[in-house]
Order: sequence, then structure tokens, then C-alpha cells
Amino acid sequence: MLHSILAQIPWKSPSVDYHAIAPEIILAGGICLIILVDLFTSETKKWITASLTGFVMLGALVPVLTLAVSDINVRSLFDGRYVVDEFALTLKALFLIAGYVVVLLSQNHVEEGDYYQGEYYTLLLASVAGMVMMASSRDLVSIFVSLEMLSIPGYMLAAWRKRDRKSNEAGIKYYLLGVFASAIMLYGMSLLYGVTNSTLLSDIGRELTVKGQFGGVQALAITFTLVGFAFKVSAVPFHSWAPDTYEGAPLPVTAFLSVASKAAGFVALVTLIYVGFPQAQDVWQPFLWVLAAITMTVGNLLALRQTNIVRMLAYSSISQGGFILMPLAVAGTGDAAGPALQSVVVYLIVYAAMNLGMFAVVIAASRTTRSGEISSFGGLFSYAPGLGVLMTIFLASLAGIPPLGGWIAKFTAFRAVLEAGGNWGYALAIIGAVNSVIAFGYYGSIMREIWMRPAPNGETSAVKTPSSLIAAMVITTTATIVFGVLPGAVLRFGDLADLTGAFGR
Amino acid sequence: MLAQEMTSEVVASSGWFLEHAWLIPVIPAIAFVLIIFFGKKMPMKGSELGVLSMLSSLVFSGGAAWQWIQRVNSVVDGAHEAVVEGAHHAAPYVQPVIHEWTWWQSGGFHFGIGQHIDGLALTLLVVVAFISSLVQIYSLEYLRGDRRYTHFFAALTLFSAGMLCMVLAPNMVQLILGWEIMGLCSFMLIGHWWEEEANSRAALKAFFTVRVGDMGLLIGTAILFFSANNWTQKNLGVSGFNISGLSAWAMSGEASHSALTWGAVALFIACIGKSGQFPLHTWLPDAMAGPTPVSSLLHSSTMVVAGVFLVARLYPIFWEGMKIGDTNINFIVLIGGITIVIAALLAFVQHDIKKVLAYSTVSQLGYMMMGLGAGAWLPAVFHIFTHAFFKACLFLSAGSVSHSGSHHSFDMKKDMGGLAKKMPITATTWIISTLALAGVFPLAGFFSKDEIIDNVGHNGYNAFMIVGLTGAFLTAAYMTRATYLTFFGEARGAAAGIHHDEHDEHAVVDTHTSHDTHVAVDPHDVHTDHGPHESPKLITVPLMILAALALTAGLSNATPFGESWERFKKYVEPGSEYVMVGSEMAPEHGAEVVEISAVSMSVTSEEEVAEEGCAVVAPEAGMVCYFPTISHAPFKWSKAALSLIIVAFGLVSSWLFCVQYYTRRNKRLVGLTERNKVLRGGYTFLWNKCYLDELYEKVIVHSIAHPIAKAAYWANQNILDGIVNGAGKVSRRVAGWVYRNIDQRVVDGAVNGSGAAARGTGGALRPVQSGKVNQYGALLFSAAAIGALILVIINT
Amino acid sequence: MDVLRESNWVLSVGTFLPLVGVIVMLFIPKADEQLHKLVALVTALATLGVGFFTLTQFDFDQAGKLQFFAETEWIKVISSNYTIGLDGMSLPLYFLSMVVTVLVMVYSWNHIPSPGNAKAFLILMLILQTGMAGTFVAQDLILFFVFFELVLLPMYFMIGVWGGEDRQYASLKFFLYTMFGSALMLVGFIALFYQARGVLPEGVEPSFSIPQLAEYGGLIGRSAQIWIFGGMFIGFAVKVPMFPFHTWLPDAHTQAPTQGSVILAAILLKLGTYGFVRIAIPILPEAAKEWAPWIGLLAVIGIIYGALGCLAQTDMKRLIAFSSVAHMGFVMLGISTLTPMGFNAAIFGMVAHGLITGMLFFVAGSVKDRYHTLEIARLGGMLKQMPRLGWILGFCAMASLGLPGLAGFWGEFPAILSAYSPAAGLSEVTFRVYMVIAALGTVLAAAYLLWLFQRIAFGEPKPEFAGESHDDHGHGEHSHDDHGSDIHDVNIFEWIAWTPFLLAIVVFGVYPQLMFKIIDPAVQVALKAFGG
Amino acid sequence: MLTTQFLLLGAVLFCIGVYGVLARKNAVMVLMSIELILNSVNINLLAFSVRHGSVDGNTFALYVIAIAAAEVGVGLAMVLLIYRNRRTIALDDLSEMKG
Repeated sequence: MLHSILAQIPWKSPSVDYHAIAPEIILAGGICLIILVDLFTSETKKWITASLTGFVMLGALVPVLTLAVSDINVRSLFDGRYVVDEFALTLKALFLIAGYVVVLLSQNHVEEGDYYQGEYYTLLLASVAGMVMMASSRDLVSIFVSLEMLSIPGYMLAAWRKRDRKSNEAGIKYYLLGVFASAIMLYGMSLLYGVTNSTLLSDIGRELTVKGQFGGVQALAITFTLVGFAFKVSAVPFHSWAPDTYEGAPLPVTAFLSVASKAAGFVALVTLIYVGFPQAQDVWQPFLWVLAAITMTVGNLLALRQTNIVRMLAYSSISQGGFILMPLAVAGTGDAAGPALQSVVVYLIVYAAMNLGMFAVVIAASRTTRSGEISSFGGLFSYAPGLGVLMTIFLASLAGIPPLGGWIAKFTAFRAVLEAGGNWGYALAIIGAVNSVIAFGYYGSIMREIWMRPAPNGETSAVKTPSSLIAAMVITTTATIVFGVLPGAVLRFGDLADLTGAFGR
Repeated sequence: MLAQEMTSEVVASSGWFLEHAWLIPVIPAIAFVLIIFFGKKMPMKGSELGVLSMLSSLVFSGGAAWQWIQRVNSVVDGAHEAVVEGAHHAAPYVQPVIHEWTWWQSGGFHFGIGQHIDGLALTLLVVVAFISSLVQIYSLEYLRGDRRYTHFFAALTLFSAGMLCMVLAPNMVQLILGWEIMGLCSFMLIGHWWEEEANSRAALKAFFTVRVGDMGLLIGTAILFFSANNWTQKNLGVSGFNISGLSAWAMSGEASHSALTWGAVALFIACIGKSGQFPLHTWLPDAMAGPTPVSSLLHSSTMVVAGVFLVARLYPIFWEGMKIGDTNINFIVLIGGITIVIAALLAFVQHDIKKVLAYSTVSQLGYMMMGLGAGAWLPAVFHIFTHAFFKACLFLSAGSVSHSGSHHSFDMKKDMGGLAKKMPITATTWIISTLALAGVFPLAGFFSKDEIIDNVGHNGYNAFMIVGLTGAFLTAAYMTRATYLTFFGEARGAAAGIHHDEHDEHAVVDTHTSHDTHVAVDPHDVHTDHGPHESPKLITVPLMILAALALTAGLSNATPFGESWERFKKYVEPGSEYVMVGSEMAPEHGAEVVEISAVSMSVTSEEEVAEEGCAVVAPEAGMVCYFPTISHAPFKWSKAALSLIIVAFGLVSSWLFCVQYYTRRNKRLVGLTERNKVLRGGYTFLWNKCYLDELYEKVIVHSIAHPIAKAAYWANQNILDGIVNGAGKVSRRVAGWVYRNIDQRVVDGAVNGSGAAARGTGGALRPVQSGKVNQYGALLFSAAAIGALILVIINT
Repeated sequence: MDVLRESNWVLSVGTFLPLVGVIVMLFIPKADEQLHKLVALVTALATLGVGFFTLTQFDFDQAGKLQFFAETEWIKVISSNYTIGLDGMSLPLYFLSMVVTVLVMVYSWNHIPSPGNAKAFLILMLILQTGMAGTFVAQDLILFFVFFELVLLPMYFMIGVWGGEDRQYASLKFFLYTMFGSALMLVGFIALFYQARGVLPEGVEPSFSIPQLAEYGGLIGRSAQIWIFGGMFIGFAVKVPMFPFHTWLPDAHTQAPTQGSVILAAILLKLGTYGFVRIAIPILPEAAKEWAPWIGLLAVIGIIYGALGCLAQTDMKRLIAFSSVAHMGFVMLGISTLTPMGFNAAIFGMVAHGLITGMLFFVAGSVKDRYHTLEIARLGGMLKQMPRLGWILGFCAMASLGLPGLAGFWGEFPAILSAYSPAAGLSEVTFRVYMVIAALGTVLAAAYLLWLFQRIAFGEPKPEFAGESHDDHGHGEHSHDDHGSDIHDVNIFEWIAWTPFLLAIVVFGVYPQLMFKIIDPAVQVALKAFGG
Repeated sequence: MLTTQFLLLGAVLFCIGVYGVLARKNAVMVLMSIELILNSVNINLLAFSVRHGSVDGNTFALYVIAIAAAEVGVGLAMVLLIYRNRRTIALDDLSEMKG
């Protein structure tokens, strides 16, 4: 009887490759574990949750590595809706390491701020889990789900300092705009589904007819869909939340948002463009071209005027986002697709390293300066030479000065654009070049404070940096310098990260 | 054209001194380095090094000269045997002793440094080495106790090195090297007492003015190099810098004429600057701010003739470029002529004895230039030779006067007069040289200057012959005036032992000992008490030597006494015949074989020889020649007599005038005239004197001295000098304007402006970031909507 | 031993040895200044030793070829390799950079500018050395770019931290200017790579290698060449600096500490001109011909303009800085003729200017130490108080105004000469006009330098300093005064640091063939494309 | 076929929602407007899935509803927080950080 019923229902459970989704599973388990631990530990022992989170992140890294070395390099689950290929693995690794560094940054900050540690780390893990999923989502639904999964904890983290008005403001702004953006994106997605009768990206890519001959609906759908992620990567003019949120949120969270969730946005953007709309470059190329140009320019110009270092970093990360968008803007022309994808991945990796490092130094320094004002960093080199030099290194790297990581990232971006060639390509390259100069205007002004100005209020007591922060700095600094001196190291990841798997079933 | 031609092999002898003439500048160069580093620690503060090095270079050049004479003899005799008896032919070409070593290379070409020894070079070598030695000996005493004694000798030595290096340069670059080194030393020596603003300014002015001319040198060299290089590389295998190469190129009909002309003009501008020709002469009188030995060495006898030397050295270039061959007025002769007269007039109104000499130098240089410009090559070079001796002697005498006679003053009107009795030796030497300068037979000046005038006329530049004669008259006149004021008449000022206040500043102007505290013995304190006296031996001996030469030097090329006396013509003037290229650039080791191709033709008079030879007929393939055929005026006593009379008139009239004007012009004379106005009879003798007085007053003073010369002097000081100084001021003012307005405002402003603009835009954008959620949302959605709209439109 | 291929480790060692010193110094406590100075000096000397070894091993008969050539994989994915080599054009500058560093170290022994901190100062200097040496040996565009940029930050801090009153503005200006140039330059490089990839014959692996690009670059389309050249032009011209881009130079020079100015003048400015002769012109001959007249124009403008700027200055150091603009104008004029003679002149000029102007900045620094001012109006009579220093100043002024027999002449004279007949295809008239203007520039050079010398060295000391001279001329260098005034003649460290400069100026001036022999073959190779 | 009408309804709802987001100053009202947009999305999805006769649309809609619920939960919590700290939920007061 039962047998017959089962026979009638055309349902057979999909074969799940558990090795492929092991990282997600570990993260999920970690979330539950930490909630439990948090329940059963006294206030004094809360630090356990922090270290546990770290271990979970690293633990999730293990299967990523095993997957990377295993000889099957494309694992496609749920008939192509969830693909684990080298691109996905590279970015999963990036997200996990970034998350780990963020944990390191958070540790003392959260402890001393007597926030709710258990919940904090739970949400952090949840958000990272969302990103990890995002890396292999190849379906509108899964993309949407993972997007929300990484965003919603972000909203809460941004507002984490409950009693701080600024923090609330940051949270609510982030939240409202984020939801609004994803709503617009959903509308676009619904239209996409409508015109292609599928939510699977590769199908959509096939359905959207060959370039040129499709109607306005497709254009509208594509644009709206992209808007959601343009918001995530805080591309001008969808950036307006970023400065306020970054300023208001706790510093580690800001670091997390400016690196990890931005990276996740780019991952989604890349998968959509490459897998979803390969034919429709007439729509998204101009769109992204304009976004890239104004993003880097406006970001730089506004950054010139900031006096608060976090806010300046916010704008700087906006303009960096413009640089990451730059290759995507020409990804459809000629044989630029490969280099463009490569440069995006490379840029994301390097950017993660240097920006996290920058925040690490800022956190460490602000432990003594107790202020976000740039002027409060005056004479840092004189009383904390170590921090001064590190900050200089990261600033230089952000400004793209060889032989630090930043330059190879910028280089690959320019390379991709020029590979595409054409007037649009060259024009964008010139704009980028000019912007990279303007950028030094504000990076240099921080350096000037550190090296050439006296310390305000004669504060010259040596800074005591907690070990976790030191660890974070060591990781990021090594990465920044190694990537710069031996770019081969990072470029190899960029090379691995092709999206071949996306199309394979 | 060649009737019959027979060639024979002639052995041109050479010798150690000739082959190693390049040592001559090297010795003083080394001495310079030694003085700089060890001078202060040496017993005589390094001066001995200088003197020794100069003496040894003198020996070397003497030896070289002697061996050159042998060489010429060997060739000429050989050539004479070679040709048919009694046949005249273009003077045989005696190959100079040339060595070149690679100095620098570019584009695969190698450019050399080395030596180019021929008669001209040797003449200058001997003169320079000789005068330098004497001047250095003289300076031992003259500058004793000076606070920069060592520096002084170092600079003198370096100067000699530079000059010698320039004189034996085989190519333009080495010539420029020596040329500029001289300029540097002239700067250092004029500014020797740089504590005085005036001196350092004079030094700057000298260097700067000459440097303006040097632009011409650079440009001319460039022009000639690039136009000649291919030809010389092809035919002679030497670079376009090479002097003999350039000469040959100029004489070969193939040179582009515009290149020649422009190159010649450019080079001559350099000569104008260096040799103080009109209108760039104004630096020379100022240069008298330097110590007297410097004036006598650099600014009269040697350095300033560098320009003349350059023209003489590259004569073919100028000959062809300026068309000296035909008798139209050309640039060189014109400048030379103007310089003669202007400078001579200016010499009349000077009070400073050195300034008189300076202007006279300028006008003598004018003679040389005029001679070269009119094709009188040999007399011009000969005038360099003779002029060096008597002009150096004059300056040194002047120095001696100020040293021991007038207490360091050079003012003839204030501090001199009647010194003949006090300083007999100095007076004698001065007078001898004055006569030589005036060109009195048989002193040195006569044989050279008169020859110039004579040949200028002979070559058809009659107008300039007159100029030359006028110059001779004026020279005689102003030199007499100077002589009279200095040595005759009644003693004035310091010469009379009176101490008036100017002494100290004069003392400052000349040797600095009165300020110097480090000197153990100050010889001048000794004699300031008991007035003028004869100078010590170290000063008088060089004077006497030079005076002796001023007497006799002319005999070395005494045209009046016939062919056999014209040694300069034989040994210095390059032959103007065609030479096979083949044996040309073979490196010479000792004696070598030279192809002599003698053109034999049956002609008798020299004029007709001029018809043949280089620059008249184009050379045939494989033959080059290095010097144009220039004709020489046959000496005629009639012409000589004329000029002698003019000179004598100048001397006498000027003398009488001076007597009347400077000495008798007090009560006695005035009273005399009153008396003869009162008594209207008799005393015609005195009347005549009165008439003479008035005559002189009118003719000379009012017509020459006052209006013309004063005007000329005024023009000189205010216009020319004003231009030279004004150039500096103007450029500085322009500079200031450009810097303030263009650089700081425009160029820099643009840069800073762009920065400000960036910040401004940033500020302008900030209001967008209003902090209001709704506005953020509006921005977000409108951007999305507009973007979508546009894309929809462009895609449908 | 065939140096063309073997012993190719030499250059790498010579380039990166300073970094070893840096690492050592990082572990020495800041307080121990003497030890820092010692380590830094030893490192610099060791590097110089390697330089000497290079010199001995260099095969002067094949100066035209790249020697010690090494090529190893660096950034495979963008087909850029670690390619280094040395030929006659780079050898003099490569060696000069090492010498200058050593001498600057010596000078720093008792001249660490305020605010002290020898450790940081010397470390920066060593990093600079690596960057400079690397730029001259790099034979791969990307590698070149990396080293080219590597010198920026240390110089930025050297000016900004140890500089004068207005240091922050000057340093930022310096940085932004150069950054702007090099950003466009990088774009040019990459564009060049892709353009070249299109024209490479079959089987040739596209790469950033300079020799390869120099071989095939000529095939690139004309307009593309012109655009790419434009990008590089801005990059290099800013560094030179050429006329409209020069305004960072006076500020940077004036504000920088003595050592900074010396390195800036002696080496950093040469990076730009070197870029022209090594990269821009050999690789893009067509474009070079298009651009040459304009480069020449800017060059002569720079000559006159720099001279006028000098005449307008009241500050000694600023005057010298402007004189650099003028002198680099001569160098660029030589380059713009595209003839071997011009290139030879240019490279000789680079070295000569490095020695002479570097020396002038040393003197300026010492004057500042003594008088605590560089106001020309306040100085005077230096020859009376410090005869040696005064005469050295005079010597450098003479060398700088191009006196034959001193090094400066050989950069100036052939450059002017070469302008008379530029490479085939360039308008002779234009360049002859340039020649005349340049010749005029030599006169102005004489004017401002002698004027400077007269006002500073001649005359009587100004009353405000007159009292302070306490040594009669003669034994100045022994008078280290621990009491009272600072006016003392050249001291022993200065002698050690300066003598090599002075000697070099004389030696190269008297026997230029020493350098021309090395440069000339390399230049002819570089100018193959012009039939030079 | 009714699809077009449904789509129109969705579009209208979308516009109303957007208007609400931009015009309303009250945080809760803005939340509501966003919910409107999400519902317009749902209507679209369902309409399309009916048209295509595939279940993908329905599943997507389910996901949207679920996540929207979560979002609203977070949102309201945040609004509450704000109200506690400032006694107001007017968005215009939330502009401490700007520029």
C-alpha cells in the first residue's frame, strides 16, 4: 500500500555529494554548537565562544582544501543549482579566512565592550555561511537565499552596540536600504523567471536570446537584478548606506562588511554576469561601465574631504569597489572575459588582505587614541613605530604602490580593461589611472599624520596590542607583501577560478 | 695649367721636441695641480713651481721651434732642387707635425686630442711661454706678501697651460677646451682681489661678455663639423673638427658656401668677444681691475690675441667664407678698422695709465684683425709676435711705476709726472716700447704694423690703409701724452711724495699688502716714507729683456732688407701648394717621406704667382691644399717714409702740445700772452708760440680730444657698456617676472588648482550624502529606474 | 668567462644586497645610532664592492650587448619575467647610484637631519638604493615599473619627515606628480604589450621583455605607437622633469634634506631620461619621430626657462634646483635629436649632472649647516671665512656651466652639436633653431652660476656672520668647533664624501672617452631603428 | 489569459510600495511598503508559474514569503531598539551621520 503510494509520487531524493557541501554543514553545526555553548557558559567564560568560532571557520576550511586537492574539480549538485568548482572553492576559502581574521579582530573589542558574545559570533558564523553558500549558488533561488542569509545577520551586527545611537542608526539605514534593494532585485528576478521559465542561471543564460534581439522586459529584469548586488558592493549611486553604516557599526563589523559582504556581492555579480547573462552584455556592460567610472571617482572625491578615518576608509572601499567593477564593465568584449574574471578574484583576495589589515591597525591604534579622527593618529610613528610602519604598508598597498599587493590587483584590472581594448576600454583605463592618483591624496594625508605630524596632546605612551590583533596583522601583512612581491602566488588562484563548472551538469 | 710637373721625394726632418710638443702644455698643467695641493707648504709658496714649469715649457718650445726650422729648410731646399732652375713656384707646403689620440667617440667616430705643430703654432708657443716666464718672475716681487700669493701663481700657470693647449690644438674641440680655460683664469685673475665688489663685477663682466661670443664658437664649430665631416672623413680620414681637415675642405671647391659663410661669421663673433673687438671690447678696460702682471700677460700680450689666432689658424675658412680674396669690404676688416680708430680715440681721455694701455691694446688688436681681414696674414701674425713684447713691457713698466713710483696709484694726472729722473730704467724701457708701439724705424712695431698697413693697401683695401695710417698717428699721439704725463713735466701727488687720501683706496685697488696682516715684512711700508724710487731687480730685469726685444724683434722679419731677412715668411707662413692626399694622414715617426709636387712655370714677378696656386684654380683629384695663396706687398721706402712721417708728426705734435698744455699752462704762459697783448710789437717768437698754443688748443684739444673722443667715450660708457650691463639687468628682471607670474601662478597654479578642484568637487558632492534614509532610497531607486529606462530604450 | 650569460647572479646581488642590511637594521634597537650608521655604511660599501666586481667582469668590447643577462619566471600568468641585464647605457648609472649611496652614507655620519632617528633614515636610503639599482638593470617593463615606483615612498618620507618648513606640501606634490605620470605610464606599458602581441611573428612568446619589444615594437601601427608613447612620455617627462611638469622639482629639492636632494638630483631624475633612451624611443621609433620635435621644443624651453628661474631666485638651494631643470633640458635636447651623438651626450650629461648638481647640493647643505640660512642676500665673503668650501663651490659652478675640461661640458657641447643635424626625417631648421637657443642657454647658465658665486663667495662677510670666523684660511678642516660658532671649513667627513665627486668631475672632463667608450656601442644598438 | 492582469497588479503594487518607501517618514510604514513590493514579486512569480505551468515559481514565492517574515522580524526589532533609545521612529531624525 505504502509502496504503491510511494510509487505514484514521482519523487526520488536527489543524490547529495556530502563532501561537496561539507563546509556548509560544518558551519551550520558550528552555529548550533556555539548557541549551546553560549547557553551553558558563565559570563567570565564567554571567550570560549570566540575561540570556538575561530576553530569552526578553520574547520570548515579543511573540507575546502580536501575538495581542492580531490581530482574531481567540478561537483554539481541539485542538477546544477549548487556547483562546487575551483572558483567557488577559492572564494569559500577567502570568506572563511576573512571570517577568521574578523574573529581575531573582534575578540578583545567585543570582550571589552561587554556585548552579547555568543550571539555575536553566531551571527558572524551565519553570515559567513551565507557567503560560502553564495560562492556556489547557480540558481536565482539559492542566490536569493544565500544573499539574505549573509545580509540579515549583517543588519543585526551593524546595530550591535544597542545603546549607541549611532550604531542603531547604522543598523536601520543598512537594513531599510538593504531590504529595499533586495526587493527591487526580487522584482527583477521574478521578471527573469517570467521571460525564461527557469530559475537556473545556465538555463536563463541559454534562454535569453542571442545578443541584440531581446525586448525591454529582459533589459528591465537584468538591470533590477543587478541593482541588488550593486547595492551590496556599494557601487555609486547605490552606496549611500555604506559610509553611515561603516561609521556607526563596531569596527570589526565594519571590517567584515567592507570586505566579506562586499566580496559576496561581487561573487553573485560575477556568477550572474558570466553564467546568467553571457549574451546580454549590451545591457550590463554600459551599466557596469558607468557604475565603475562614477564609483571610483565619487568615492575618491568624497574621501578627500573626510576627517574621520573610518568614514574615509568607507569611501576608499567604495572607490576600490569601482576598481573591481572596472574589468567587469568590459568582460563581454573580445577575449577579455578570462582576464576580467581573474582580475576580479585577484582583486578581491588582495583587497581582503590589505583592508582587513588596515582595520586591524586602526583598531589597535584607536585603543589608545580613543578617537576615529585622522588627526588623532598624529605622530603615531614616533611612539608606536610598528603600527606606524604597518599602517603605512597597508595604505601604500591600497594606493597601489609596488611592491605591495595592491599594485598587482590594480595591474590585473588595468590589464583586463586594456585587453578588451577599444575606446571604452582605454577611456576606463585612463579614468582608473587618474583615480589611482587622486586616491593617494587621502592615503597620503594619513601617512602624513603618522610620520610628519606631532602627536596631539603629547600622547606618546607605547601602545599595547593584544595577541589576537597581532596575529591578524601578521596574517594580513604577510599576505599583502607576498602577493606584491610574488604575484604568481595570488594570480594562480585567479587562474583556477574559471567558471567552467557553472555550465557543466 | 701644369706646364710640366716633376715630383721628387724629399725627407722632411723631424725631431724629439717636435714630436713631443704636446708636453708643452702638460708641464704647466701638472705644475698647476702641484701648486694647488702643495703650494702653501712650499718655501716660496708654490711660485717656484710656476716659474720652473714656464721656463721648461719655454725650453721645449724653443727646441721645437729650432727643429721646425730644420724641417722647413730640408723641405724647401729639396723642393728647390726638385724644380727647374730659376723657376718660381708656390711656396712649398711643409707638413705640420700632427699627432692625435682618441679623446672621445660618438656614433663610431673617434675624436682626438693631440698636437698640430706648424710655424704659427710655434710662434705663439714661444711668445706665450716666454712672456709667461717673465711675468711670473716679475710677479715674484710685485705680489710679494699678497694674501692669495699661491692662488695667483696657480691661476697664472693654469692660464699658460690653457693657452698653450689651445695654440697646439689639432681640432676645434681641444681649441675650445683651451679657449674656455683661459676664460676661467681670466675670471679668477681679474677677480683676484674679490673683496672689492668692483673687481668681482669686472671679473664677471669679462667672463660673461666673452661667453656671449663663445656661443658663436660653439655654433660655428657645429656648423663646420657637420658640413665638413663627410668630406674630411672621405678624403683625409679625419673628423670634421680637425683643423687641417677643415682648411683643406674650405680650399677644395666642394665646400658649401653658405656653410662656410655662416661658420666663419659665427666663429668671428667668438673672436670679437675674446679679442675685445668693437663692440664687445668694453670688458677689456674693466679687466684692468686685475693685478698688473695679469693685465700684461692675459689682457695685452697673449690671451686677447686668441681671437686673432683663431682667425689665423682657420684662415682658409675665413678666406673663403668672407671672400677676403676679392677686395670688397668684409666683416673682419670692417670690425678691425672701426676698432682701431674708436679705441685709439678713447685712449686720449683716460687718466688711468693702465686704461690707456688697455685701449691701445684694443686698437692694436684691431690692426691685426684688419690685417687678417685684408689678406695680410703674415704681417698680422708678425704683429702678434712683436706686439706681445712691447705691450707686455709697457704694462710691466706701468706696474713698476705704480709699485715703486706712485704708491699703487695708476692715475697719471694725480700721482705721476717727472718720474723719469726717479726711475730711469723703467722710464727707458717704457719709452723704447712706446716708440716700438708707435712704429718708429727700426723698432719692432715698424716692421709689423707698417707691413700691415702696406699690405692692406696692396690688397686693394685702400680705405683701410688710410684708417691704418690715422690709427698710427693717433697711437703715436696718445702714447706720447701718456709718456709725458707719467715721466715728464713736474711731479704730482704720490710721485712728489705727497700723501693724499686716495692712497688707501688706490692701495686697495692694487696689491693688497696694506690690508694683509699675515705678512711678516711689508715692503711698501718701507718706501712710502721716502717717495718714488727705482724698482728692485726682479722687476727691472724682465723690463730690460722685454725692452731689448722691443728694439730687435722686428728684425726677425725685416722686409726692407730683402728676401733673406723674411724669416717669418719662410718659416711661419704655410705653403700654398697642392699636396697629394696619400701621404697625408700617415702617422709620422721621426722623419718621413712627403710627396712634393712642384708646379713649375716660367714666371718672374710675384704678382703673377698669385695667379696660380690654391684658391685660384680648383684642385684636381687627390690633391688638397691647406692655405690660400696670398700675395705680399713688395717693400717700398716711399710708402714706409710716408707712414714714418705721419708717426713722427704724431709724436712731435703731441709732445709739443703736452708741454704747452700740461706744463706751461700756468701763470708763466698766461702772463706771457697778456704781455704780448699789451705790447703789440716784436716777440714774434713768443707770438708764434702763442699762435702755436692756440693752434694746439683748437686743433687738438677742441677738435679731437673734446668733441670726438669725449663723445666716443660717452657713447662707449653709456650706450655699449649700457647694453652689456643692461642685458644682465633686463634678463634678471625678465627672469623675475617669468618666475613670479608664469611659474608660480600659471604652471604651478594649474597643478595646485587641479588639486583644489578635486577637493572642491568632493565638497560639492557631500550634501548628496544627507543622512536621510528616504533620500538614499530615492537616489537608489531613481538610479535603478533611470538606468533601466535607458537600457530598455537602447535595447529595443 | 662569457659574461653575456654567465655569472648572472651579480646584478641580483648588487640590487638586493641593501635589503639584507635593512633586515639586519630592523632588529637593532633604535637608540643605537652608531651601530645603525655602521651597518648601513657597511652594507652600502658591500654593495659598492659588488658594483666594482661587476665593473671588473664587464666585457667592455661588447658594451653594446646586455651582459650578466638573467631571465627567470616571475609572474607567469601575465607573461612578465624577472629579466635583468646590463649594457653600456645602464652601467654608468647603475654604478653611479651605488657610489652616490655610499658617499651619502658617509656624509650622514654626522649630518643626520632633524628630527634624528638615524634608523629610519638610513633604512629608507638603503631601500632607495635597491629601487634605483633595480630600475637600471630591469629588462622587463613590469619589473622596471616596480622598481621605478619603489623609489617613491622612501623619497616621499625622506622629504616629508626630514625636510624643511614646507616639507609636507613638497613631499605630497612630489608624490602625486610622479604617481600621476607612472599611472599613465603603466597604462602605456600594458597597451604596448597587447599591441605588440598583435604583430609578433609566429612562435614568439609575447612578453614584457624590453629587448624583445625593442625588436618588434617598430611593427606596431603608427597611431597606436603615438598614443602609447604619449602615455610613457608623461610618465618619464614628469620624472625628468620637463618644462610643464617641473614644478614639483624646486619644492622637493628645496625642502628635502641634503642627502635627499643629492640622491634626487644624482639618480632619481635620471630614471626619467633613462626611461626615454631605454624604453620609449627604441621600442616606438615611429612615434619617437613624431614626438621628437615637441620633446626638443620642451627641452629648449626648459633650458631658457630654468635659467630664468635661477636668475629670479633668492634661495641658494632653490636656484640649484632650477638649474637642474635647465641641465636636464640639455639632456632631453640630446635625446630628442635621436642621433647617436645626441644620445651619448644625453647619457654623459646624466652622469655629469648627477655628479655636479649632487655636489652643489652637498655644498648647499654644508652652507646651511654653517650659516643656518640659504638666503643669498645674507651670505657673502664665504671665501674669506671658508676658503676651501668657497673654492669647491666655485669649482662646481664652473663645472656646472659647462667648462671644457670638466664633466659638464661633455653633456652640453655634443648635445648642442647634435641638434645641428638631427636624425633623418626630423626638420633640420627646427632643430637648428633649438641649437641656437640652447647655446644661448649656456650663456645664461654662466650668468646665474657666476652671479651666485659672486654673491656668496666674493666680497666681505656680512656683519651678522663676520664675527664668527675663527680660523684663518689654511687649516680649516681641523677646526671642529665645540664652542660657539658653526662657521668652520670643510670637515673630514665632507672631505671623504666629496673627494670622489670632485675627482670624477675632473677625470671624466679630461678624458671623457672613459665613458663614451662604454656608452657609444650601446647607444648605436638602441638606435638601430633610426639607422643610427 | 489572465496573466497580464496579474502582472499589472504586481506592477501597481510595486509602484505603490516604492512610493511608500520614498514618501513615508515613519519606519514602520516604510517596512510595510517594502512588504508590498515583496508581495508584488510574489504575485509576479505565481502568475508566471501558472503561465509556464512549472512549480519553480511557487517554490520561489514560498522562499520569498519565509524570508520576508524573517526580515520583518529583524526590522521590527530594530525599530523597537531605536524607539527605546530615542523615543521616536521618524526616519528624518536618524541623520546624525552624513557627508
